[in-house]
Amino acid sequence: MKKITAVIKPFKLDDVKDALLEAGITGMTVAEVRGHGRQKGHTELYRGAEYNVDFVPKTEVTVVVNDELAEVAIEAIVSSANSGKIGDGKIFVSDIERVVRIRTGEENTDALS
Amino acid sequence: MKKITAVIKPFKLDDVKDALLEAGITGMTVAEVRGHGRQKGHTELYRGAEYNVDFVPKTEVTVVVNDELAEVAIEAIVSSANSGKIGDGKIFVSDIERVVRIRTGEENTDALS
Amino acid sequence: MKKITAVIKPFKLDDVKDALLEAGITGMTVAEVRGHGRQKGHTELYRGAEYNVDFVPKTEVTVVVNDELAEVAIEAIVSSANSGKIGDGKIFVSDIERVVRIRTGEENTDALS
Amino acid sequence: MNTAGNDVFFLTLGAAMVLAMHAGFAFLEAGTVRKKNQVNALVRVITDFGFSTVAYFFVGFTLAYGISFFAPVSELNLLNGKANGYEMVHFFFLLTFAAAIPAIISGGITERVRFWPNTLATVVLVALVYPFYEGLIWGGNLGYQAWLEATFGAAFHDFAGSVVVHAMGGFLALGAVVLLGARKGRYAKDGRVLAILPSNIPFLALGSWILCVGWFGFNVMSAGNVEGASGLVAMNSLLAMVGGLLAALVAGRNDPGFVHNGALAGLVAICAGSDIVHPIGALVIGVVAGAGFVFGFQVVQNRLKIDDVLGVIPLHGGAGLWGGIAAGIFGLSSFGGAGGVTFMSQLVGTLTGVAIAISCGFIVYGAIKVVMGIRLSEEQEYHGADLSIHNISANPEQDMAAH
Amino acid sequence: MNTAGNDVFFLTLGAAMVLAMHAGFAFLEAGTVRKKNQVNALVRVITDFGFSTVAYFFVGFTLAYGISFFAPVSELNLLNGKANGYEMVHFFFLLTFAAAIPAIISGGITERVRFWPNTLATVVLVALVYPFYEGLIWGGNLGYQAWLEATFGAAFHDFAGSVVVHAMGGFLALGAVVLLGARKGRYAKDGRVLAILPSNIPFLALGSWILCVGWFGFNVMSAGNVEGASGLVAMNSLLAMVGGLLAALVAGRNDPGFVHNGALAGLVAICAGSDIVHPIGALVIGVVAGAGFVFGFQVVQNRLKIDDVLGVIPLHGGAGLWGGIAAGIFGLSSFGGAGGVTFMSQLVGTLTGVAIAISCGFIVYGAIKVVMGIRLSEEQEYHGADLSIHNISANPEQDMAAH
Amino acid sequence: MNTAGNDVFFLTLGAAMVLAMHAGFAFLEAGTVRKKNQVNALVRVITDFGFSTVAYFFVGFTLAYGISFFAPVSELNLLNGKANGYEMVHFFFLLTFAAAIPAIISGGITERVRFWPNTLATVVLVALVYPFYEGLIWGGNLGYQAWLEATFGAAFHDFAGSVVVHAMGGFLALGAVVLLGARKGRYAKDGRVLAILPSNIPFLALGSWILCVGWFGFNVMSAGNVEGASGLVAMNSLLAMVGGLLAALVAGRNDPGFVHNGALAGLVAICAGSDIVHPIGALVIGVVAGAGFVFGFQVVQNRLKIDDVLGVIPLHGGAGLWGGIAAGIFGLSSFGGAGGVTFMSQLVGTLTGVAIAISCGFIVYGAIKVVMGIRLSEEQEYHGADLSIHNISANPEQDMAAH
Ligand SMILES: Nc1ncnc2c1ncn2[C@@H]1O[C@H](COP(=O)(O)OP(=O)(O)O)[C@@H](O)[C@H]1O
Ligand SMILES: Nc1ncnc2c1ncn2[C@@H]1O[C@H](COP(=O)(O)OP(=O)(O)O)[C@@H](O)[C@H]1O
Ligand SMILES: Nc1ncnc2c1ncn2[C@@H]1O[C@H](COP(=O)(O)OP(=O)(O)O)[C@@H](O)[C@H]1O
Repeated sequence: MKKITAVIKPFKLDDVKDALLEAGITGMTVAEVRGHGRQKGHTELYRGAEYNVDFVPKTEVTVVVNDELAEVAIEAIVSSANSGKIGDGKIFVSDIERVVRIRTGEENTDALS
Repeated sequence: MKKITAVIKPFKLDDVKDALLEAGITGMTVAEVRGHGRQKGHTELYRGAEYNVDFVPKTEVTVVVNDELAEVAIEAIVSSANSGKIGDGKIFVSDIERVVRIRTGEENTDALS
Repeated sequence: MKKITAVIKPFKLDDVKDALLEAGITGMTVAEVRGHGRQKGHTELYRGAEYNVDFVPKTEVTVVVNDELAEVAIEAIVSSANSGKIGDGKIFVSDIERVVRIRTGEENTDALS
Repeated sequence: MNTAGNDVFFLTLGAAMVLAMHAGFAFLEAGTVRKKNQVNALVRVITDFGFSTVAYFFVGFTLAYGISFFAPVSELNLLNGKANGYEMVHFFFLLTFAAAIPAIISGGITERVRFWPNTLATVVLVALVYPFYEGLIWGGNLGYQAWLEATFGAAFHDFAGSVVVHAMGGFLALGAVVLLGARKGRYAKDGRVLAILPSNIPFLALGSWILCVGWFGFNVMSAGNVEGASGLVAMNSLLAMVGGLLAALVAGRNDPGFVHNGALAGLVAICAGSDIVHPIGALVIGVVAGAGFVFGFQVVQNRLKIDDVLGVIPLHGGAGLWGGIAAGIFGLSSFGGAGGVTFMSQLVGTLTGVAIAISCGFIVYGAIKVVMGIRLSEEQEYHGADLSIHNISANPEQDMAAH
Repeated sequence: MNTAGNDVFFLTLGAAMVLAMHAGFAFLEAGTVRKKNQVNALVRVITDFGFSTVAYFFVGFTLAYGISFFAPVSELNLLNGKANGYEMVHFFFLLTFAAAIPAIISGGITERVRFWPNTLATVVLVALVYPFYEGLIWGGNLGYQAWLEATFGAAFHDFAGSVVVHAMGGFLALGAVVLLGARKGRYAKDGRVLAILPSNIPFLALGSWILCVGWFGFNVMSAGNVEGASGLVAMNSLLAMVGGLLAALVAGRNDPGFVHNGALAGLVAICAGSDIVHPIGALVIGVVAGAGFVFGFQVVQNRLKIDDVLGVIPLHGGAGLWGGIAAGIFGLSSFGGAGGVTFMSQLVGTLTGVAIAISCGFIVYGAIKVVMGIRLSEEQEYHGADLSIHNISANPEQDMAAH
Repeated sequence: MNTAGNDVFFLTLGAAMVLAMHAGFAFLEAGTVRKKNQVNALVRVITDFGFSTVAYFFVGFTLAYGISFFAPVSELNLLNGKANGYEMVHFFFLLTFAAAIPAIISGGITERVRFWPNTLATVVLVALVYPFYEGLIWGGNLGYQAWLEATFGAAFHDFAGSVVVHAMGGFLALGAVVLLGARKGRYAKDGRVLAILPSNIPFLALGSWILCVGWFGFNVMSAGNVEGASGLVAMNSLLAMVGGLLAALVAGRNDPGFVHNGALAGLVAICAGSDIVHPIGALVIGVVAGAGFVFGFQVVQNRLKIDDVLGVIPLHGGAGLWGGIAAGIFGLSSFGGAGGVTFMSQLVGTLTGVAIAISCGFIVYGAIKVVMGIRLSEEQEYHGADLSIHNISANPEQDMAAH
């Protein structure tokens, strides 16, 4: 199974969620994070004094899917989270060895369905 | 080493923590997340108008353990986080290649003990 | 590619960020988490009654880098996050199979540069 | 004993209490809007108060009462033959009423109105529109009251402004809110009504409490002098407030926003007749106002799909209208009231006010909309009025800086 | 000069100031409870005020003073031979005291009490229990005061209600809190006392400030008319407040909750004797009340294991009791006071009030507990009274909606 | 009719309103500081008030006016030949002014000052420094006013304390702030000025509103008795407030902190001449004060690099100084004012106050710094004054406990 973690712009969350649901992926976990990348922090002024906004608010969406769904999930995210502007974010894919559904004890594919 | 990430119901955190400690696992990191799964979002009414609660508050517990402890940890989590109701959450297991304790520079098993 | 996740003391974030930037690593994602480890929770008193602080506030910094940069990144974090006191935190390293830049669709090394 | 000094004391407290009500308006609004618009709500209310003062000082008060303040201080202190500068504190007291007009409207148009166009509307309303009707009713201008008295046997009785202030403000808001359009995301294309949840119930409650307490200055000090101070007005205000809040509690199924606004609905409705209705009449007036507000709120928002954020049209408009008419019922001596009112005068006087308010609301905001636009851009609305207009959020340390 | 008008002005302000104190109660409570119970605290305080008004209007006031308001307005305006409707604003003023009873109790029973059973208790207490003792002491009913005077040489002196209002409310809370039981998680099975931390210190401080300021209406306007307005009462209230807050600062080691409640403890204690003790006596009374509150709070919570959330038993009960007795010490002319009191009358009068309060608290809440239950279900308590009762949280936009 | 009773009523309300202003100071400060210092701001303001009361009661008031309160109550009630204990409520009223001194300074030194050394400074300032200048100007002490009158043709006119209270407090803060040093992280080594963002704009706005409303007690009740109550004072205060807020709106480009503090700047500046300048003069005074505050704030913070957190030096110092002098301009009958003032007396009187304030600020805080230190340790400052001094944070449930 694959874990697909996407760091996206917060206001794109609704679109990404809808795109994933349409692709048949219902399980997802979302966290509020802050990011630094090409879209760097910047300096603002308050009453003539500077302050740094080093990190930009981002939303991290994590979906764990069966291997065959990974491509679909990535495409769904890329197309829905893309605004063409810097800071749209990145997707990281890694391997998951085992999944357990707490309620039933089911594992792996069963746990994900 | 294995990373075990469990997405659980927030009010189960205390029980999970206790179960892990009992199993001899003291290192853990906790984050507030929001989730969507079988337990879907739902529509509520406020003064006759609808609003969606697309994501349900969840707590994510991450423990990194030596391979031989993985099974114990998973069992501890499953048994303590289980309420038998939908939305109890899932456990994801993946591989960790290296662990470093920042304070001492110790690595891997040493860093985890 | 490697994912390097460091759980550090919140007030060290600025130093870690600067150390990473100096090492040429600009992409990073930060989350507020709470941790339990050697630096355990403790019991406090409020008006003669006890309360537990089970988890200590921590900051989690995640950087995904090309394999050859992993060592550099780890060293940058270890040296900048180290205060020599208990609770300085840990670094976890794992494998990342694929990276996609949402804006452009570039992958892997291209997506990270 | 210097009566003038005592009357100045009396009206200073009345004015201070109604001034405080503006803080109440500010917090009621800040608590009800989304967090990204809290700062703007606060700044808009206080600056509207500022512009209102200037407009009423230079134009409005003179229009309504024919008094101006351009003489030297030595004369001002004795203006109208009243000592201790009474007329000046009288101005202050009445200004706090006039400034309620933009404060009321503010709750309807919040979260998407532009700053300066709104300011312009404030100035026009407080300099011209409000004083016109105020002068008609309270200033005896244009023989309107004399005509009502001749025709129906009594002048239009609006002791503390159910109609002059509240219905006026509430129905002026109608044009503003309709011309502005609903907040993005409030009404789905398929016709569903989507809720936008309030940000902060404690702020909302604080605003309501400040308004409730200040309202006793609004009503009791409307007597204008200590001689006329009336325990009946105080008690009626109390009972209408209580009737409103309890009715809204039940009708609104324990919704904190309804409860706290229900108290205000009762107070809006009792202004007109507080000096003549029986306390039990006041309780009934309040009950009807509180339940009516809950009902009216949902009709306006969910049926008529008018995105009146705080519900100022039902709250000030609806309850004010009801209060004007109710004084013509419960004020009658047959209902234990003090008499001296007729139903017809109350009805006609009230509807006149409502008609002026509705038409002028559309005219003023319509003209400004055409000339300069009244609504934030979509992007500004998305980011919130706080960042778009004030360049700061409600909790800057937490929201804006690096940690 | 119309004295009645001036007295109406006087009491209107007194009533408005004590009305504001109810906002103070609401915020003191909202700041002290956990976040999931803030809305409920706010709604409960304002609706308790509403039900109290109705109960006192139709029953309580008549019970205490034999005055009712069912005559036509023309008669009401001259009730008891007093012009300008004085008796009606007098009702308003005294109602704000009566309504303090549920507001005080509220702080003890919060976070787990059911809504409607609590409302029922409010009605019974404000219609019957409070007016009974109030009538005994302030209404001269049943010859109780005459008996005290005959027996001990002076009537029981409780100028502004240390006992009539505060000890009554505080000790009524005892039965309520005990019968309700502690909040889940407050006392561990092994006997340890577990802290439940307050949610919002600024709200707590705001509540305390509003109470402090309003208290000067509570005390000074207790004179009932301008003629009796007393600078001594004002100064004594000030010094007792300061004594209370400074003592609590030291005894409570800079705990913000103790400091802000300490000021209130001083004010509770000075009510009874504020018109007769020397300012330095007032300072001492305040110091004892403030330190006593800090001490009493910990005894009640940690020793007796009574989960009185805001500490209303020591705050209103304890300091009220002390105030009633202290007036019999520092009021004596040998302590520089104005005299006219005896220690024994103060002791007996105070203990009578406390006894009535404790017994009626157990009776009223006990009966309601048996008949309908007074406590939220475990699950409701876990989710919080806000969601369970009001279906909304304190920061709905942030807590409840999808972002 | 009892005039004394009425005057007691008058001053009780004045005192209560200015007491409320201290809550305003507390919230203005709590909203402006970082979240980790909110509790400390709240506790420091209320305890400073407490210590001020004790200091002024036992020493300060006597120093300024030669009156003390050690006689038995029967005599106190008739002190100075005034009935109803008038002198005691007069004390209360004037104390609320005296206690404004530490409340003003508090806003400058917040976020890093130690608790008890600050308390000591409060006691010294309110017992000695403030009453010295107060006595000079308002108590007629040492023949200072007589000398001014003889020299320049009129005494120094400071009706409600632009200089006696505000410039005094604002310029006393100068020494305190300079000796304390800037907050960690405020000024970079390379000379850049780094912003430290406020935590809570609604609290800041609440504080400002409370101050604005209370200010009408501050100014109007400065007449001391009902006889002298002046509508001119009320109106001038209103117009200066409005002038200040509108000017700050424009000069501060819609910054909510500037708008809400601009209103206060206008009010500070009008105190001195509120009883003599023409309303339009008051408006001008307010406009200058509001714009001057925005400008002065940036000069002090960004040019002079004095880390005066709330900007109390420009707000109370600068606007107070301007107000003292402006009374000598706009108070002249040639400007439509009431006359009876001379520019020179206003200038000299004002500068005398400023000089005393600046020098005593450095002396008092300097001495305390040498003897016991006035600044938190670096670590305490890092963790915040709330945890370091009070062992609790502003939202303890959320910040401190396990969830
Ligand atoms: N190498 C990385 N490791 C971890 N997070 C990253 C990395 N690169 C980017 N991110 C996250 O993705 C967000 C968007 O990246 P950014 O480079 O600003 O945008 P883009 O890829 O569209 O140019 C960043 O704010 C950060 O949270
Ligand atoms: N495939 C998934 N990827 C990521 N997170 C998931 C996935 N499936 C479930 N989750 C997380 O687990 C939570 C519980 O899952 P859910 O399906 O509601 O419960 P259950 O597995 O008990 O039926 C979800 O709210 C979500 O946060
Ligand atoms: N095995 C682990 N799994 C997950 N997180 C861990 C683990 N061990 C430590 N952590 C995280 O690292 C933080 C610091 O660890 P701790 O043991 O207190 O410090 P140190 O390693 O410096 O002795 C913890 O608070 C926790 O968030």
